[in-house]
Amino acid sequence: MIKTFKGGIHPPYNKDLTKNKPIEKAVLPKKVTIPMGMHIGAPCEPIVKVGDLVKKGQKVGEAKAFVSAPVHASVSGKVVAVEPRPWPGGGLMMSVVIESDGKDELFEGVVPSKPIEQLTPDEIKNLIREAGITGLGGAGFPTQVKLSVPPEKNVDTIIVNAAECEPYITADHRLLLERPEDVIFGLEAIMKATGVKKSFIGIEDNKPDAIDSINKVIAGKKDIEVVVLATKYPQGGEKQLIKAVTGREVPSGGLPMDVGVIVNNAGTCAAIANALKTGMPLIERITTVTGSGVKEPKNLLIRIGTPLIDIIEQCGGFKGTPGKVLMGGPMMGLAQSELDVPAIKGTSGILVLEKSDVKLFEPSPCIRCARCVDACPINLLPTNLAKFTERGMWAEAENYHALDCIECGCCSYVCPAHIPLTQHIRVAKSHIIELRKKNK
Amino acid sequence: MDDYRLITTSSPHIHSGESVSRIMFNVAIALLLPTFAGIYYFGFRALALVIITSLSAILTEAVFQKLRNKPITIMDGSALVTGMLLALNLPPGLPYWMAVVGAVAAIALGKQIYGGLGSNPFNPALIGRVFLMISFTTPMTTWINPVDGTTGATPLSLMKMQGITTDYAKLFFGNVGGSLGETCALLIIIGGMYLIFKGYVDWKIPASYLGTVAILSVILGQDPIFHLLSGGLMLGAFFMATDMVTTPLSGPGKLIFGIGAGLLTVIIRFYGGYPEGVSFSILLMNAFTPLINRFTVPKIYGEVKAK
Amino acid sequence: MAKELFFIIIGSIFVNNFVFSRFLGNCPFLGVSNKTETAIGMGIATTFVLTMTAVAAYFIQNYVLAPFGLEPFLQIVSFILVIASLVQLVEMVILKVSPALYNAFGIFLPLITTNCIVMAVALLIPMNNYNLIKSIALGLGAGLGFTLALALMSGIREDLEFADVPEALRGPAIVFITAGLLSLIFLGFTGLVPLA
Amino acid sequence: MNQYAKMIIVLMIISIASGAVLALSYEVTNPKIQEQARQKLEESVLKVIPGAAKMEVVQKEDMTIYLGLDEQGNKKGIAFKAVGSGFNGAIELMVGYNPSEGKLTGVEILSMSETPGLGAKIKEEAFTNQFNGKSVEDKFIAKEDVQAISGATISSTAVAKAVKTSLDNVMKIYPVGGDF
Amino acid sequence: MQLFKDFINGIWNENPIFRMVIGICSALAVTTAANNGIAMGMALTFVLTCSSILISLLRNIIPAKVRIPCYIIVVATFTTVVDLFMKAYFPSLYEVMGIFIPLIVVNCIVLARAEAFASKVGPVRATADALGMGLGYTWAITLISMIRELMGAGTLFGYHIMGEGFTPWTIMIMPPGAFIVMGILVGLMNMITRKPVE
Repeated sequence: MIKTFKGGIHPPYNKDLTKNKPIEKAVLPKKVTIPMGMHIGAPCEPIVKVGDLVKKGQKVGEAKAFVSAPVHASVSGKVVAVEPRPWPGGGLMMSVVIESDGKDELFEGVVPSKPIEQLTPDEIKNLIREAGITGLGGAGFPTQVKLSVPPEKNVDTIIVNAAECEPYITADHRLLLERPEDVIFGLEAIMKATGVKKSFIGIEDNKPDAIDSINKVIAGKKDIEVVVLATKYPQGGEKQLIKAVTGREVPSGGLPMDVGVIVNNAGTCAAIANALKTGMPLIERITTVTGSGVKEPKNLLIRIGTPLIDIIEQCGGFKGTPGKVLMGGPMMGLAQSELDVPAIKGTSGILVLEKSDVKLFEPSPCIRCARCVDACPINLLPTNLAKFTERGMWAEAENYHALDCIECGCCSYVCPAHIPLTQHIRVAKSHIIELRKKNK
Repeated sequence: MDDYRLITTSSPHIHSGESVSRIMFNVAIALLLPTFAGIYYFGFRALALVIITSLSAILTEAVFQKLRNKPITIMDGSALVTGMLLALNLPPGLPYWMAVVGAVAAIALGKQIYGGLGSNPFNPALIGRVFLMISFTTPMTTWINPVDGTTGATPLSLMKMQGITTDYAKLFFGNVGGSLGETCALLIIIGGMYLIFKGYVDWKIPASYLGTVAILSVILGQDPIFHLLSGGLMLGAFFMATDMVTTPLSGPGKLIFGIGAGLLTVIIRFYGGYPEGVSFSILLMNAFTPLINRFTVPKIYGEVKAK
Repeated sequence: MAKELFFIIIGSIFVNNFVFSRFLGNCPFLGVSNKTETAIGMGIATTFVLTMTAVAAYFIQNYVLAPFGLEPFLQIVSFILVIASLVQLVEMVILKVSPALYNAFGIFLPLITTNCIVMAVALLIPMNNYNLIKSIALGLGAGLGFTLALALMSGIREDLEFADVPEALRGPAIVFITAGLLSLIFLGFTGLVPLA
Repeated sequence: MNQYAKMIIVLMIISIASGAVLALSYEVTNPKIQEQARQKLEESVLKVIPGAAKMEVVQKEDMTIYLGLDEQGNKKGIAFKAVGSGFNGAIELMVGYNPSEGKLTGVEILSMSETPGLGAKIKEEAFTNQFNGKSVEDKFIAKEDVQAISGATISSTAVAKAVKTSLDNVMKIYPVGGDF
Repeated sequence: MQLFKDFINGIWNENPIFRMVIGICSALAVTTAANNGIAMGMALTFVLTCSSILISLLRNIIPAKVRIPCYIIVVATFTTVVDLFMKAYFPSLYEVMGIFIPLIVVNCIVLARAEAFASKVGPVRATADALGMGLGYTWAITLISMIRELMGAGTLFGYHIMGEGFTPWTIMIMPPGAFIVMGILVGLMNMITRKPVE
């Protein structure tokens, strides 16, 4: 049976542009910019100075806080700057800029770990932390934190998020086709690290080849199962995935582990496999470069820190005049104003929309058609929340659960009045959080 | 490298392509079906009434917005829909000037004083209709027989006052006295289905509305098919009770709306002073809509306290 | 009898709603219909006082005023004094019995004295020659009708907070026009109850 | 003590003064009010009994009957009140009846709250005059032997029905052709 | 000058109907014909003026604690007087007004002026204020009733004004018409004075 959740939308997927293109290794960048905070949590502190020589895989930023992840050099070369730089998340972020020496020398510390059978759960978690692995789906939550389950939480299920519901993006799809055993290896490491006996891999039914590919690898493994999911956005949203696979609902304001579930992205599993097998920290990832404004859409294996423009140029450069360049997919991606910002750990895709494909709308009054209500996967009333934002009624917005919004963008997508509902709710959320801080 | 000026707006970056005017024009297209039926049965006057109310509605909207120095939004098609709906709810023999009064009342009192599209608590076309109904009762209840053009009664008042029934085929094809767009159940259903199919109308309201009327008719010992097919019920259930602006947001809210409207329609038809109760029922449920919305806020995903 | 009571109640709520078709209680209707919670609170408090008034009016009329022939010239004075003292009494009792209830309804009570629905119900009882049970039904129906009117209007007004109502119409003006439209809609109930 | 005494005294004085004023006003207006009411009643009685100049009230078997007399004291007919339930509430009527001829002599609407411009047309002579000379044997059914006002069938029916019902009761006391 | 100010205040600036929006029940209920409007206005003006004068005269005698009951008795007394006299001398008007004559006793205007004004000033100013308020009330409800009568019946003070071909707008003399005319007039007043009430 195909499983899914309530609400959601069916945007045009446009995955045909890249879904049959094998992953290609990107050329070595001349210069990389490594932001210190590519994850949720405290940014790292740089541990190299201008002029230092670093090698591929060498740690350049140390994570001091618990919710954090170290960062590593993705090329060998010389540190030319340690300063705040623009990054795709907007604004400036302390970054280490490395000029590649072209040699791509491996750091001496990068050595394979003991075989997984000999590792204790804590050792696995520590390796994951040291490898700087964060969720590769987009948000970038440090993976080791996710796996550190307090004893009172009874986690019984691991879910691998391979839904990849964002239109255009095919990075995970290619990964499942080309390196399924890595995904399963990583998953088994997670299961061992957490002591969980049951896991599911959720894949949307528009990727039958990926389902086959995984099924081949897990044949005979009783504790791992593929769950076929309906093709619907945001099927890959953590809460939606949990609901579809297990039928459980993460309580408002809670975490997946509150209902005994840990969710990890397929890319994250592969990164864990890579770290355990080779000792290589997270310094490269698969990203889908696509859209109407790119000459040759591709799935590229890129080094973290590569400027976006370099990546786009490897795909033949722009086709026509670019209107928008997004880091991520069209639903939740961030529009970039400058193209020398680096690709980061969460860059699942780079989407270039041709100018004529970018439509800007004047919002008109809400006609209460309730399309946003039907589309909202959280069952919120986006139109009410937007009205509260317009009048600055933050308390009402909080009562109507603004903080539960996952910012998936479904409401804005369907709104016939072109009201930027998602944006209004974001504004409400930030005000509510600010007020909460003040009242503390 | 060329210096591109990139557009940066917040996500999402794609849109379904749906727009208010597209919705309105689709409703207008669906409304053309009952309009054709009206013109077929009642001739030139029907056409003239539709044109007059539509133009008056659009003009009133434009004048109002001009006076308030607001952008004129008559091209969104909502005034057109209001005008057409009003005409479909009028007796074909109504004097033209009264139709103009109705259209002005509909747009001015029903919509613009509340700030225009999206803010009106009541369905504007129905406000126009009951305004006329109360103001000019006699012309508003003088019906023309489609066959010979003589005046006569509607099937519902024949039933209520004299206990005379009308056969189903006549009701279904619309060969009876009544408002110019409400008689032909067949074309109304086709138009309504078109809107449901295109996703412009939620099936919940027509289904619960018609279902409630049918079930209550059976319980109260009357002919459910007769009551479904006669009067403005079909037109109301498919085109007026489904007006997005004035109906509840959530699914359960829509069901409550439909059931409430059905209940009120039956009460007025069976026990009230008016032979027909569709307009009043829908308007009363419009009035209840804010309260329904308040008490049917959907339970959100994971609505429990975090442990 | 049961049928008659039903008609009195339904009649006062829908057919001849005290606010929309008898024009009674308009001041509090304008004043407290902007928030649904307060509207319903006011409605319940008024319904309570109305029911008590109906009983009081019945007894005063039939055991004091009528037997002694005082009705024509002492009716108004005695009714208004009874209503005023009744409201005072209710206020005191509620304060004693349940401070929580007092906090919820207390603020509305002083306003109820000058709510003309209360006086009107008192006057309508002798006018229609109602017996005790019918009097209670009238008081209850009037209160529920008032509550319904308040609740409907408050819902609409809460939504209007977000509407771009023309400057000049904001405040009482739009409430009046909306009340007019509601009154128009309530005309749909005409003829529903055969008042004999 | 002093303050309380003052409060009570003031209240009492005001109450007594109020009572005095009211009693006085009542004394002054009461005869006039009674007279007005009687006059109004008589007017309506005389209107429905042609040729009557005076009215006499008789109580018969729980019914109040108004006798219409001419200047010479000859009985010209009787009148009685009838109540019907209309569209918007009660309709009160005065009906004139001549038992010896077995015919109605007139109908007058005393009070009603029908829809203005519609049901309220029952008050107009165009409607009420049709009852003049109508035989009491008729069926009194709107749209059959009683002309209904277009668009106000309920109000018209209510009047016809009220007349007929009360008439049936009165005819038990004053049968057709009988003395009165 | 002060007297004139007191007088004009109720007629325009603080017009009880259009600006203060109090005492509106009767303004809506009896305004089906212009005659009724004037009659109701005069009845209210009488009660208001008499009560104001008396309360002003007694203002130093009445103890503060029992002032409200005292006011109520005074107002109720004058209301009953009006009630009785109208019943006696204008029976047909009395019938139309029905319950709204006795309801003057709970009309917010009367008690509000007694409490806010008459109990604080001398009888002369109290009279000026009461007359102003009364006249303000009277012209307002007369205007409402004229509009309603003209549109709803085609007549004005009972005389046919509109031509033969005029079709009356029945809604105007029915309850909805009262609310709608009232709303529009309050809106127009806001527009004229450019001082939105809120």
